[in-house]
Amino acid sequence: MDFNLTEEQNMLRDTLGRFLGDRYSHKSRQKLIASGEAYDQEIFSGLAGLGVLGALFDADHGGFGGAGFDLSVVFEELGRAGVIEPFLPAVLAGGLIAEAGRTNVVDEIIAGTHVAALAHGEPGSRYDLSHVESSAVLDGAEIILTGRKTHVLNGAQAQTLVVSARESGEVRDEEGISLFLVFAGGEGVTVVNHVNVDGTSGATVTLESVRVSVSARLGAAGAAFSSLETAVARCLTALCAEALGAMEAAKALTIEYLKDRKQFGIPIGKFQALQHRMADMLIEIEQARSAVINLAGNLDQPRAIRERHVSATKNLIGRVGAMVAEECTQMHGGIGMTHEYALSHFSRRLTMIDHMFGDVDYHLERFIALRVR
Amino acid sequence: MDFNLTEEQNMLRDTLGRFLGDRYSHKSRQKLIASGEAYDQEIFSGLAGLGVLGALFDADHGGFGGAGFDLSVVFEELGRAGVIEPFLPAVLAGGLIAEAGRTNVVDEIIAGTHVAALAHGEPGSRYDLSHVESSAVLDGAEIILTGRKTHVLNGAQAQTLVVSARESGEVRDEEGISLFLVFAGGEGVTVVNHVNVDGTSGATVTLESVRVSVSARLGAAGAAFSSLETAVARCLTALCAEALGAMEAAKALTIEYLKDRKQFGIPIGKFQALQHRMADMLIEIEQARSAVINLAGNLDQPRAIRERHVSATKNLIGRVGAMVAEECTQMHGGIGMTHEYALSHFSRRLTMIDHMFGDVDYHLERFIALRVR
Amino acid sequence: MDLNFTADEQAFRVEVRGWLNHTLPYDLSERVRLGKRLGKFDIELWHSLLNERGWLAPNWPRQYGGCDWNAAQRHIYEEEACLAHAPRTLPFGLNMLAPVLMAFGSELQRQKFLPRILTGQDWWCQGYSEPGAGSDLAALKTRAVREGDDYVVNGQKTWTTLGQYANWIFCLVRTNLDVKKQEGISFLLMDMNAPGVTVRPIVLLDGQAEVNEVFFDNVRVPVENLVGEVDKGWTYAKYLLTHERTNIAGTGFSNAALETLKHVADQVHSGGKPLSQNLLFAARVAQVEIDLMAMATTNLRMVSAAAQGQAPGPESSMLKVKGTVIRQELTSLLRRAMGPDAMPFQLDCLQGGDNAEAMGPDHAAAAAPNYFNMRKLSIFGGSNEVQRTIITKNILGF
Amino acid sequence: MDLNFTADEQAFRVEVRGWLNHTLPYDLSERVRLGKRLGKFDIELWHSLLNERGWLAPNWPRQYGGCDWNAAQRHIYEEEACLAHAPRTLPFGLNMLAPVLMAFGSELQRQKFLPRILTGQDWWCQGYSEPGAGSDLAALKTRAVREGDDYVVNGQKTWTTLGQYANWIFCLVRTNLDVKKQEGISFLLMDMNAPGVTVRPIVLLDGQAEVNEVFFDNVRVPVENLVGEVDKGWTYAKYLLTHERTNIAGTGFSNAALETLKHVADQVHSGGKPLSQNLLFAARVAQVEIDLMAMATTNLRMVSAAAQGQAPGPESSMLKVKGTVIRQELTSLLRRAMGPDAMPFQLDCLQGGDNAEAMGPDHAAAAAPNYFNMRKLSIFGGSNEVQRTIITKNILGF
Repeated sequence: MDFNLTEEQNMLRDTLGRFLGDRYSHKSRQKLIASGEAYDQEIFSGLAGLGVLGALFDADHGGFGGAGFDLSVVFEELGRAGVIEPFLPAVLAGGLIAEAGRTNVVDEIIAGTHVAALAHGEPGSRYDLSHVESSAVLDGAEIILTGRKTHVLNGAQAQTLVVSARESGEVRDEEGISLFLVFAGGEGVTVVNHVNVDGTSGATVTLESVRVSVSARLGAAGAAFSSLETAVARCLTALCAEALGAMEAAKALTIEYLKDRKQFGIPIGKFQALQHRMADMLIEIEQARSAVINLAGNLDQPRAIRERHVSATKNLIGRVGAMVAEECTQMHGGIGMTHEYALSHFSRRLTMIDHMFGDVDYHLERFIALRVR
Repeated sequence: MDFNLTEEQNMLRDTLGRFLGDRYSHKSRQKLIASGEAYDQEIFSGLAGLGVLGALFDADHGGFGGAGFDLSVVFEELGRAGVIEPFLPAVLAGGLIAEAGRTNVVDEIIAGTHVAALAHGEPGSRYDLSHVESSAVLDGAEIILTGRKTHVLNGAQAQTLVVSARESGEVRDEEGISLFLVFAGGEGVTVVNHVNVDGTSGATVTLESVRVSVSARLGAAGAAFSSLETAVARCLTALCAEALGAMEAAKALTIEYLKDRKQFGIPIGKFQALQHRMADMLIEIEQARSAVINLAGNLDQPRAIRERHVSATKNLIGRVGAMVAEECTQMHGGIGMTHEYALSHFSRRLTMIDHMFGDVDYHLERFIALRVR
Repeated sequence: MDLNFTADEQAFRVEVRGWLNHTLPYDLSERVRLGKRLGKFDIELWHSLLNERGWLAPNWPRQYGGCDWNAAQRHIYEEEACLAHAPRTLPFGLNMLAPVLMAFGSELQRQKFLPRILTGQDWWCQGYSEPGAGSDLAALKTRAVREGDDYVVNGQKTWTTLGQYANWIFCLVRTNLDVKKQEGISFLLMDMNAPGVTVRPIVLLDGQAEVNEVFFDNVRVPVENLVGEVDKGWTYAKYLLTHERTNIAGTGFSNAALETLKHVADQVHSGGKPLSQNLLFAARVAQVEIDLMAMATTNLRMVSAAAQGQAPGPESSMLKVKGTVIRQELTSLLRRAMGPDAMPFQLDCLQGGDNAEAMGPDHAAAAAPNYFNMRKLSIFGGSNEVQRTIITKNILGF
Repeated sequence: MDLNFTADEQAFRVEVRGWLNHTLPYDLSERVRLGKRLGKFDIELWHSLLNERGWLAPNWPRQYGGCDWNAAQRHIYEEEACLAHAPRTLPFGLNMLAPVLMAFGSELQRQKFLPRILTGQDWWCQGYSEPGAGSDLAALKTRAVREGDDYVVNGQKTWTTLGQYANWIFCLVRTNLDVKKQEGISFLLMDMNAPGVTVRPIVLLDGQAEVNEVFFDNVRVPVENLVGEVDKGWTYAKYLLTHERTNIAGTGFSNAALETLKHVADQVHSGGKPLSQNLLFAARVAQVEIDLMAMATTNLRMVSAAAQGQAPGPESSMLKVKGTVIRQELTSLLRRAMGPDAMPFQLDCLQGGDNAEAMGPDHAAAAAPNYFNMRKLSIFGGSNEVQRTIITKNILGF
C-alpha cells in the first residue's frame, strides 16, 4: 500500500498548477464565457503542450499515463482552477476511440488539435446508460443513423462525434448498442450549441438518416455497452477528482474569508458555530479525497468491484459537493453569491457535477443493486 | 381556527402537572423499577381520581373527554413527568372495549380498578398491523384461540386481554381479523412479564387452545382491522404527545445545564456552537408540538386524512425524538449518560417510542403509500 | 383547539380564489409557475390590479387604504395567491417602510408617501446593508451631516434588492459618531433621482442582477425626510424586524413549490417509471412535506398568538430558519428532479421570450437558477446564524 | 499510489487469521459478536492468549516485549481481530500508560510496570477527568502535596472506565497552585489498594456500571511513582493525545458492525420480505458503508503519513469525529433493525447466562443497550466539540 504519487505525477501536478496559477483566473474565465466562446484555444493548446492530454492515455495509445491516478492528478488541478476547456471529452470519447484502436485520431486528440465528443444521452435517458432509442440500420456497406442526442459535452466544438445507436433490442437493453464515429459536419448531422449553468458547453445533436460506412463502427455490433460503462467509469474518476479540486478551491477561499472578514469587531472565523461547521466540512473534504483515491485505485479491478467504487464515490462526491457549495456560500454571506467572486463558479460547477452521469440518489440505489452477495 | 385549550383541558393539565410535580420524580420511578414493580398503584389510583382516565373517554362511554386534544393534553403531562403507569393500555385496549360497547368494563377502567391490555403483536409482525397468524376457530358457541403475542404493553398487569386472532384469510390480509376479550388468568393463557429498556413493562402471551364464548368477540367476525387501526391512531396521538412532553423535559434539563455548567471558566451555554445546535433543537421541538396538534386535530377526519396525519406525525416525532435524546445527552457530556440523572429516562423513552407502532422509516414509507392522488 | 376555518373564513377563501381566477393574467401566472423572471412592468401590473380591488395592503389599516385583514384572512389570501402562482408584491414600501411611517413618521410624510406606495407612483427600496455591515448591521458607515435644512449623505449601501427600478430608498445613516454605534443612526427617506446617487447592479450566481450597490456622493436630503427623531433610527429598524413580519415562514410559497415538485415528479421519468415512484426521491419529497405540514401549523400558532396580543418572542426567528430550510430543500429537489436537463443555462427561456425553444421539461430552465437564487434566503433578512443566536439567547438569557 | 497490500502483508494477514481461528475461544467470540457483556475473566483470558503468542502489544518495541509492527501490520491485525469478533484489549496500560513510561518514565518504573502489563498482573485504569474538569481537563483539582518521600493525594476522579477491576491508576494531579493551570499538573502512578482509595461504580443509561468514581482521601503515594518531572504532567498527557492513538477511527469495529448489520438485515423480515430489501433501510446501510469505505482510506492515508514521519496534525481529530459518527450510526441502525424486539431489557441474556431464553432475534438483547453505550464515543477521549475546535484552529490559526 502506497499513497505517494509517482515522481512523474508530482511533476505534472506542479507544472500544471503553476501554468494554471499564472494563466487562468476567475476573471479570465468569466470574460471568455461572456464572449460566447466555449473555450480558450491558446490555453487548451498550452495545456496539451504540457502533456496534460498525453497523461490521460497509456503508452499503447501514444500517451504516457492513462491510469486512474493519472486521471485524478490532472483533473484535481483542472478542478482547482475551474478549467472549462474540453478535457473530459478526451477521456470519454477519446478513451472509446483509443480502445477501438483508431490511433491516428488519438494522436490528434493528444496533440490538442482534434476534439471528439461522445453523443450518447437522449431526451428520455436521464442517467440510464443503456437507454438508447437512436437507431442504426445496416444498408449494404453503410449504416443509417437516426436519433436525437442531448447534453453532448462540447458537441459543437468537436470535429468528431462518437454516437451511440441501437442495432437490436429494446430501449433499455444493454445488448444491441453500437458506437459510431461520425463527422460532426456531415450530411444530416445538426449540432446546436448551448452554454451550461457552470460555463461549460453542451450541444443537442440531431441525426437525420446519417449514412456512415460500416467501418465507422467501434468494436463489434451491438456490444458497446461494456465499453461505454468503462469509459464512464474513467470519466467519473476524472469528474470526481475535478470536484475534489473545486472543493479545495472553495475551501481555500472560505478559510481566507473567515480570517479576513470582520463582523462585531472580530474575524468571523472566531465564531465557534462557524468553526465547528468548518471542521465538519474539512472532514468531509478528506472523505472526498479518499473516495477519489478508492475509485482511481480500483479502476482496473473486475467490473463488480470497479462499479461499486464508481457508485460509492459519485454518491459521496455529490453529497460533499453540495455541502461544500452550500456551506461556503453561507459562510461568505452575500459576497459568496456574486458572479464576480470566484466561489460562484465553484458552487455552480460542484452543483452541476451532481447532474452528470448519475446523482447522489441514482448512485446510492445503484450501489445497493451492485451489492456483492 | 383556534389554538387555545378549553378551560377544562387547561384545568386538567394544571392539576395533573401539580400532582406529578409533587408526587413523581426520577428517583421514585427508578426505585420503583428496581423493586420489580411494573407501576405504582397509589400513583395510578391518584391520577385516576384526578380524572386522567376519564379524560380519555367520551361521555357516551362514561368519560368526559375522548377527543384528540384531550389525549394530547393528558399525555404531554405524563410524558413530561416520565410516567410509566399503564395509561396507554387504557387508550388502546380500553378504546376497543368502549367501541364495542362493553360499558361495564370501561367503567372499571376509568375508575382505575381494571387494566385491560391489547395483545396484538406477534413474533413476525414487526410494525404491520394486519400481520396476524394467531387463529380463532369456531367450535359451536365457543371459539378456540391459539397463538403467540409479543410486546403486550402491561400484559402481565392486565386482568383482561384484548386478543387479535384470524378467523379467515392469509397472514397479512386486513380481512379476517377479529378481537376477543380474554381473561388473563384463564386456562391455556400464559403471560410472561418483562421490563423494557425504558422501564415500562411488556409481556409475551401464549394462547394454547384457549376457549372463549362467541360473545367474547368484539364487533363482527373478521372485521376488526378498521377498529384496530383507529385505536392505534388514538394510541399514537397519546404516544406522540407523551414524546413531546419528554422532549420538553429533556430540553428543560439541558437549558439548566447549559446555564450552570462551567468549562474553561464560563457557562457552556455561552459557546456559540452549542447555542446554535440548541436553537435547531428548539425549532424542531416546536415542529413536534405542531405535529401533535395536527394529529390530535385530525383524529376524527375520514380515514385517508387521519392516517396521513398519523404517519406524518409519528415520522416527525421519531426524528425529533432521536435528535433531542442524542443532542441533550451530548450537550450534557458524561453526566447525561448516567442512570441516576433524569435525562437518561427521557432518552430511553424517546428512543423506545420510535420502536412502537412503526418507526421513522416505516411511517415515511406509509405516508408515501397513503398519498392522495 | 380547532384546526378548521370558520364559515366566514371559508367564504373569504372562495372570494379570494374567485377573484384571482378571474383577474390574474394567465401568462403572468404561468411565468411565476415556471419560475421565470419578472420585469418591472409585470410587478407594476400586479400591484395595480390588486390596488384596484383594494387588496394591495393587507396589513394596513383602512384609513390608509389597507384591508385591515385579521391573521386568518391574511393567511388565507397568502395561501391562495401562492397556489394561483400570483407574483409576490414588493415588500419594501408595503411591509417595511409603511409600518415605520405609520408608527414614527410625520403626518406630512404619511400623507405624501403612503398613497404613492398604493398607486405605484413610488417604487421603494431598502438601504440597510453596507459592504462592512452585514450581520453586524449597526456597524454601518454611511454618513449624514446636517447642513442647514439638508442632510448631506456620503457612503455606500449594498444588496439593495430591485434598486435599479426604485425612485425612493429608505436608508439607515450615521448621524452621530460620538455615541455607541446603535445610538448614532438615523432613518432617512431619499430620492434616488437626486444628484449624487449612483446605482450599480450586482450579478449573482444565478446570472441575474436582482440586487445593487447604491453610492451616495454628497447627496442632499431635506430635513423633512428624516423619519422620527435624529439618532433614533435603530429603534425604528428594530421595530421593523419584530413587527409586521407576516409570512416570514413562506408557507404559501412552499405549498406551491411542493405542488409543483409533485407534479414534476409525476411527469419526469427515471428508469422507465415516473420519478414519483422512485422510493428514494419520493422519500425526500415526503420528508419535506411532513416538515411543511408541521411548520404550517407552527406558523398559524404563532400568528394566532400574536393576534391575541402575545408579545413577539423568538418565534419569527424560528419560522425564518425553518421556513428557509424547507424552501431551499424544495428548490434543491426540483433541480435534482430535472436530472441532466438542469444543466443548460437558458436565458431566453428564463426571460420569457416566446420564440425560444426550451430544452427539457417545463421547469428545466428555472430549476438550477432558482436553486442558486434561493441560497439568499438563509443569508438576508438577518442570516440564519443571527436568528439562531436570537433564539437561544431568548431562552438562556445570554 | 497503490491500494494493494504487498505479498508479505497478505501472508501476515493469513497468519493472523489462522491464529485467531485456532486460538480465539468460540463462546468468547460469540459473545462479542452478539454484543454481550464481558467480565474481568474474559478480558484477562484474551490478554493471556495474546501474550502467549507475543501479540499483546503491537505498538511496543521488541525490547519491552512488543511486536514492533508497522502501520500496515497493525491495521491488518486490527481488521482481522474485529472481523473474528475478538474482544478488544484494554488500552489503559498498553496504549496509554506504556508509551508515557517509555518516553518519560524512570528506568525503574519501566522495569517494574511494563512486564506486569503484559502478564496481566496489573490492571490499569485512567484518572484524568473530574466532576468539574471534563472538556476543560486542565481545570482538574485533585491535589497532591509532597510530605517527605510521599505525595499525599486528595480529590476525586470520575468516568474511570473499568476502574472496579483495576489495581493501579495513573492520575493527573495538581501539585502547584501558583502557576497557570496547565503548568501545575503532575503525572502519578497510584496503587488502588492503598488506604484511602474508594471506588464507586456509576450506572449508565444502558444499565451497566462500566465507569466509576474514584475518591482519594489522604492517599500516600511514594515519590518514586511520580512520572518524569513534577509539574510537567500536562506535557505527558498531551503526548498521549497526539501519539500512539492507533485505531482512533475504529474502522475495524465498524467493518465488523457493518457485517453484522447486513447479516441481520437479511434475517429480519419486514412486510413479508427481508429488511435488506427495503430500499429505505438499505439506503441507510449503503450510505454508512460508503462513508466507511472512504474513512478506511482516510485512516490508512493518515497512518501511512505518520509512518513516513509527517508530524501529526489534526488528522486524529478528524478520524475521531468521523469514526464516532459512523460507529454511532451503525449501532443506531442495528437497534432500528430490531423493530419492537429492541424494547425488552434482557439483562440475563446480556450477561450471557445460558439458561436465559432470549426474546427476539440474535442481536435483540444488545441492540438498544449498545446504542446507548456508544453515545459515549462522542463524549470521551476529547469530546467531538473539542475535536472540531482543534481541527479548525489548525487551519485558521485561531
